[in-house]
Amino acid sequence: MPGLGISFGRGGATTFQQDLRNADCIVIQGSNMAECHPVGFQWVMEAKERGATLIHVDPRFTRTSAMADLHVPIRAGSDIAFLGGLIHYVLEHERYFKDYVLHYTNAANIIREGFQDTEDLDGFFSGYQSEEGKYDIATWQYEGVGGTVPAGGHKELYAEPGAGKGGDESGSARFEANKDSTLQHPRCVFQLLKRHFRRYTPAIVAKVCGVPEAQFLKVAEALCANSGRERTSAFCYAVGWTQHTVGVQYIRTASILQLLLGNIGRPGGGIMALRGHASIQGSTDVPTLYNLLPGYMPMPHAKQGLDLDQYLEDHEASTGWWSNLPKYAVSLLKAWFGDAATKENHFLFGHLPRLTGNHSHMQTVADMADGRVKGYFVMGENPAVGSSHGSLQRKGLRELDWLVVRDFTLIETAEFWRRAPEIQRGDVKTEDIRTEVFFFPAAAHTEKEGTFTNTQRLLQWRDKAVEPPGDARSELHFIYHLGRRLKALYAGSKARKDQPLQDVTWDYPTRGRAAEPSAEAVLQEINGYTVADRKLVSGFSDLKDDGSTASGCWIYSGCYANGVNQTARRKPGREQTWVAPEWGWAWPANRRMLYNRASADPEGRPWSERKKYVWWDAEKRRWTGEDVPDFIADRPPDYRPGKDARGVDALGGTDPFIMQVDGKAWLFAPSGMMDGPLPTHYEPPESPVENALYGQQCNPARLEWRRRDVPLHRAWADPRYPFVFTTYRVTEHHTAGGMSRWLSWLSELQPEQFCEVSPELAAERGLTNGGWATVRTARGDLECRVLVTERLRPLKLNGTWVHQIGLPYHWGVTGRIRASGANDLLPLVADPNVEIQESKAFTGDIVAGRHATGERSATSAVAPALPAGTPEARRDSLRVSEHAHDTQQEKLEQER
Amino acid sequence: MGQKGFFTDTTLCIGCKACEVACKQWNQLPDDGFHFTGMSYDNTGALGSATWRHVAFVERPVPLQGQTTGVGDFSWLMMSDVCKHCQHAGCLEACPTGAIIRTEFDTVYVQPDVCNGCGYCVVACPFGVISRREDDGRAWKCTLCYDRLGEGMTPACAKACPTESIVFGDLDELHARAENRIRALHERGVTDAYLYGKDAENQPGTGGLNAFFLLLDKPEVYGLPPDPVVPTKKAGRTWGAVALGALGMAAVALGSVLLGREARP
Amino acid sequence: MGVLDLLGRWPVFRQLRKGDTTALGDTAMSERSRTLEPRTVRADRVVKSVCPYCAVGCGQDVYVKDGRILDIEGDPDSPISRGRLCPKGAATFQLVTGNHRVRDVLYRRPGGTEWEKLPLEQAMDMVAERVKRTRDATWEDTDVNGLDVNRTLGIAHLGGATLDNEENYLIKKLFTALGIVQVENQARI
Amino acid sequence: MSPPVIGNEPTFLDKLQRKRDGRNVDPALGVLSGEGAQQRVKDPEDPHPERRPMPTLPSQLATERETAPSYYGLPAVKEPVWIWSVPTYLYVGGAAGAASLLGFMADVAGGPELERLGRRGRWVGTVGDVLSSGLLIHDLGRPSRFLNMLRVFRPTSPMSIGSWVLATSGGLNTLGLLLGQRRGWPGVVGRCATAGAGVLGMPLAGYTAVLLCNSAIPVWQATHRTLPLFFMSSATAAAGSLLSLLPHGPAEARVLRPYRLAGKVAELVMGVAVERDAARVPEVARPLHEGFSGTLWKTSRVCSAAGLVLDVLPGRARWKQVAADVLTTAGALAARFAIFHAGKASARNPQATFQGQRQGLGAAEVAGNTVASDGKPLKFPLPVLR
Repeated sequence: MPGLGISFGRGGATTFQQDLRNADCIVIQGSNMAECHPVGFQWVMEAKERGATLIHVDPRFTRTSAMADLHVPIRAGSDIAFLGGLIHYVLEHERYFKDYVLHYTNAANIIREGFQDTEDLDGFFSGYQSEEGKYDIATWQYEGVGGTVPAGGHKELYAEPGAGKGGDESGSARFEANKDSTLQHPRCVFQLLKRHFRRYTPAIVAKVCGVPEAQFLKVAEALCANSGRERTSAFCYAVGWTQHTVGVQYIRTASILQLLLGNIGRPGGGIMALRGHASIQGSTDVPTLYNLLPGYMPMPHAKQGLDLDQYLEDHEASTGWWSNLPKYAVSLLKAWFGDAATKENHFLFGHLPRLTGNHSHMQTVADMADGRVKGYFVMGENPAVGSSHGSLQRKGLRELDWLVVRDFTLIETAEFWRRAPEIQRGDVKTEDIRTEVFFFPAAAHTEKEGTFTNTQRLLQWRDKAVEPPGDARSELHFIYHLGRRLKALYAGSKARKDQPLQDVTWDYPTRGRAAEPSAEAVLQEINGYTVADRKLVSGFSDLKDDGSTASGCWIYSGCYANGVNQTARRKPGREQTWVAPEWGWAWPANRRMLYNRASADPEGRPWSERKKYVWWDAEKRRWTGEDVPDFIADRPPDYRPGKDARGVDALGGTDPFIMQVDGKAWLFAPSGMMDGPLPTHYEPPESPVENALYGQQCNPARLEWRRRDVPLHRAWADPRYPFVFTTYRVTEHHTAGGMSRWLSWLSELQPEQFCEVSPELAAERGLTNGGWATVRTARGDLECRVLVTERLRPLKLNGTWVHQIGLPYHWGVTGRIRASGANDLLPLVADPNVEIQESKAFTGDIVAGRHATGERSATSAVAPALPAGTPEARRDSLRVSEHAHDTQQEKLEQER
Repeated sequence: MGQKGFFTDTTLCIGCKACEVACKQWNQLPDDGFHFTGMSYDNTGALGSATWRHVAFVERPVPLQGQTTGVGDFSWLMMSDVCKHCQHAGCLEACPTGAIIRTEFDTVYVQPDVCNGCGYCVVACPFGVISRREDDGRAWKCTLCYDRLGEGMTPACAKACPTESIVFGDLDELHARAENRIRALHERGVTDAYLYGKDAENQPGTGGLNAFFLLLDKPEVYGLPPDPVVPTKKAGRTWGAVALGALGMAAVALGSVLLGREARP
Repeated sequence: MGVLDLLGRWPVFRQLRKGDTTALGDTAMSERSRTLEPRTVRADRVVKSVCPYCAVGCGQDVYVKDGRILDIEGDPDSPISRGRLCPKGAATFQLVTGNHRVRDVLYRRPGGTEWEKLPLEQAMDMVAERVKRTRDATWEDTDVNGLDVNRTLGIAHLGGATLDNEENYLIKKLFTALGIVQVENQARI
Repeated sequence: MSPPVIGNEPTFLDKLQRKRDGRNVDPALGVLSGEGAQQRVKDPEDPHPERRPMPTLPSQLATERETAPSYYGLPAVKEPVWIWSVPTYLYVGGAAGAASLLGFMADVAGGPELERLGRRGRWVGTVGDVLSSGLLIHDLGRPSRFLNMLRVFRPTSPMSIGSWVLATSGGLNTLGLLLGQRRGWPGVVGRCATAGAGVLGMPLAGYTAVLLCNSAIPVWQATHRTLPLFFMSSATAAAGSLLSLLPHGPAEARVLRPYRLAGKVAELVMGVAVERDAARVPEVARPLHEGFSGTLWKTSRVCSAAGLVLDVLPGRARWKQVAADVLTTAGALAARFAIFHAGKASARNPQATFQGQRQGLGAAEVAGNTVASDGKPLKFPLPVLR
């Protein structure tokens, strides 16, 4: 969640679901909360019953819209223009929360003189390196501050060389020196913001998003009227925002808006990131992500002479919470390599493998298809259905030497060698696929113990109810015993490469006949302990950088405080305050609402009685309130750091965003973002229209895999693919279907793949309700049932009508109910910050009738030829030196 | 024990179908086949022997009061339908075996160990709720979780409902709640809202429903009858006709015999 | 057990005795109905759990009897879900007890057209052996620029986001120690 | 030429799931003991094979909103699940009842000449009762539980009353047959039994109509005042024709002719009355005119009319009499099937329910209410809400 991480400091929802009930206005955008999080939606309904205005901005009229006071249909992929329009409105009409903005954000900071905005460069910021398609961010920095201002969120910690404390020697005062508290300086963030969004007028919103001005103004008015001292508004989003080539910037835009309105860190405010899986937040906190170490520490990149000191030097912030990085990094290494890790050997930092670029699953699948990856572990995941460009995914699987799939049942990824569209069509023969496949049955959540981290950063422990059937085992069992075997296999090796495996601590107690490792022991290691006496630490403040403590994930430190499994706490909600602090355990330090220092004014008093949450108790000289204060508990509001204050001491009494180097929320992101310090509207790689704002059509920093087996349509107005498609989920199913398509009680509720079209499009294409249609892109085709409904309407964009088609993506070729998967239609393009696929906006065609002849598959994608005389449509403007991408493509083609 | 029932407030229903699944889960009912219906998001269709809760989805070209939407004059209504547990229940009164009974909670319960599948309840229900499963041979419908009520547990559907669209409780409390809700909605300008089947005054034909509803459009739009009547209300007249017929039959039979004797040559 | 007892079980007799002219109520009740109780009262224990579907994090109560699951429903204690569940959460019983669940380790040999069953231990040995073979064959001490990388790009991992934190932790720990960097997760999708 | 459907050939997993009972729970993992767990699923195939996707735009039905709103045109009440044996029973039971009655009357008032007619009436009654029970048991979903029909006596249920009537009638008829000719007290008992059976013959002929009318099926409910009369007159005609078809002497013929003719005339008249009763709401009467049931109904009317005409035509040829009686029997049988299928069709048509009720055939008919449950006037079409 770098969108939130960069803006506020932590990559997690700023608030918790129950708090939504305190909102006076809730905007749900990029999420279909009622359908995808029905139980969480109860808090929205409760807010509504208390009089809150509920706004749903979505391409379709969904079950969420049905509950909304105001539903605004928007073109898929145009949310930045809409949110930017709201920012413009707030600034233009001076509806921002002035005291909040001035004290708690970087609005007053002055940016270096060399900075140029997209307004100046027609869609680019200064520093664009056309050869690499990346930005040099030197000009985005604060004036008078040497080097890069490191962002508190995660990705950026490594992304910019010198982003750590090495880039700057001075203390906190550096951020105060070049500020204009009148917000008038032409290069102060506030003015830059104003200028940047100057053209995001209601008229432009109408033109780009297809939202009539009156509707847009209604949203703007509702939002402004319900923000301020007395009132707060909340935003809820989900993958409708993240799965775009500019996904992180979507969230940045909302963050900026919420900061301007003063809604972060306050009850009923915030940005609620709604995650789709039981522990998707946990999967980034304790990451199985290539670029992160546990607790949002960066994986080391290959670099000359990189050792622990250099790593810390690069990533440690001189001010703010990240100044503690050495404690957390060393504790992690101690947790992993145990006694072998000593101060002398740099705690075996050298054991960590190094990155040399993008190793995300997007890149991996491309490498796999090219035969560079030999072995693949897939655990509880179904890329053959759930990931973009399914046929390429399966092509990748075919090129492997071996594949291990762990799941409940034989999902598409396990059966790709005989149950795939291309096999059915006869393009590929089962006998020709050399991949060796191991299928391991997995234990269900009732058959193992452990924690999930839910969407509000809450860890909840589950007890084991029953034994798994047959040879089904937990992933914990699998990975532990695999590790044990590998350690044995490598036991005698003297090779340097095998040292890390020999050194890694791997002695977890096991239980029962199946020798199931103890999840509690693992959680205790994650919590951390003092090395000398193995005493569990009570939180991350106990961690040291001298090797005397170990902790597997510093942000989770405290989950086993006092030797008690805090995540297993189950004090009934009705016996607690509405915040329910004794149910489970939330990171960090059981704080339920982040940045809650901002719920009080600079003097530490609640902004209003109605929105009271955390405040300064002058008598006890402590912060107190409903929640654990997200602040240094005894730092008074009037504390001002000394000129040379370093580390956490550099955070002043009015710096609620303690993870940030400057303690402020970032309206403008001097670092951390790969595609610009401010969000900018770019069209999706495939769009029905030309970018109405800039000469640059698409995000210039987007990730695009230019390969023959990843064909893209024209950038806009492709006559072969005239319609906008958006994919989504429905209540009755779960993601790629592995947990729903086999269940008859769910399958009967949504038994077939369908698409949703407007009556107008149905008439145009001769589609009948309940009948069949075939959907096509250059990547593949798909037959589905048709639902004709007024819940989808064509939008008028800049004078032309654009049809949008909705396509749920739950189905696959195995299971109780079957269809080919909708993600087969997607291209392989991604956001540059987080490498998340674009699946919410792409173009395609729809025709009546059942499946086409099946002439297309991943191996032989043949798109129809463009009609002669179709004008050129460039994704990147001519300002980008022409050959940059082309040579890259040539190189790729040659490699193939 | 008191009278128990459901108040289903359709203005709060998000159409998630949790009630349908929670019901199937608790009662361990079989699926109803995998068929795409094209009827909005309703692939269940109707209440049946294996579907005791059914969520209806109504797409209508009429705006919803208090809602503004960019898709034009349109709104989407959802309603979780269930056995009404009528005060005068057609199925109960029709059942010849005593399989269907009124319980101490004033609900209507089919005893599966008694039912012999005569099928009479199926035609006697004015709401088309109860139905016979052919391969099982017995009639089935919502039990209002009779098994759970005894232990003081909430019925599965009401417990699962994420938005309190389905509320379970004592009938008088539900009535008060419903009245308050109607008042609040009317104050908010949702004047279309009304209660369906709250009591005998509202629905004389059934004497009121233990599972009653708050609706926003005509009952027919949700597939509900506008003026349902438990068939027995008309039985008196029908038996009267039988009495008349019996008189006629007897007269004809006696007359013919006498006539035949008279006409003896 | 006399005739009277037998007769007493005949509801018509009860009707006569009680003067119940309609037989709509408890006179028509069977013994089963009279003693009906929810199956959860027979549970050996109620295990506190969390719904495995989306990230709302609804509490679940799992009722267990003799090592088998009787029922799974919402946990009213949870301050987040207050006992409520969505259709997926409500179907959890079928998810974990369904006959779609495979019990055996299955193996498909290169070019094979069918699954074969494998003993778990043997399969684990085989996977470990393959990891070692691939790792040894694709190991990079340094990259093309001569920088230390200590890794293999020959093996990749993709995990679902329904894995426990503890599982993710061990995956990251082991694979990092093995020099596998392509460790990825649903979180990115 | 169907296109390749992806993934239709069975796999390992499909085989695993072959034993589909709609719950698919592995008994080793989960316990099936819920209330519905005992619901037997023999056929793993789809219980609703006839269900097809609805081709219209969901909200297009809304164009019918003002005149004929419904939920996607789906039925508002459930279709009867009964099979052929029920309408057959309607005929058999009716004829048996009427025959018992005639037999009893012949016994009481006929004198020795009509003794044979009396016995025959009892015989037909007894056989009819036994056959009726068989037909009814055949229709039960759980035939082994047929005795449960006498588990309670529920006066609210015509079927309960009917079951007791049928059982008693059958018993009495049998007793009458067995003991009627004996001397002494057994004979008295037998004759009392005959009398009882004869009296019960009347409700037996009529209650079946109550059974149908006492339902939510619009066309049945709408004819609740006339259908019993129709059934009873038809039973009379049927019994008369049936007895006439059996070999009989001139004395019996003298009784049977007026009996038969009265029944036939009454049946035709009551048939018209039933139609008029239903015609109060055109949607309700529709299945008597249209479709399979309409054809059956028309056929039955034609047969009955022809049976009557042929009967009253001069001439004493045996074939003519046989033809007339066969036609009447066919007419009576067809009428039962017509009414039965009209009920099915009526149940399928939601407008029969909705419009019937909006036009006063619902509770308003007995309760006198003037507004529907939505608080709007019953009268339809409604003014638009809002």
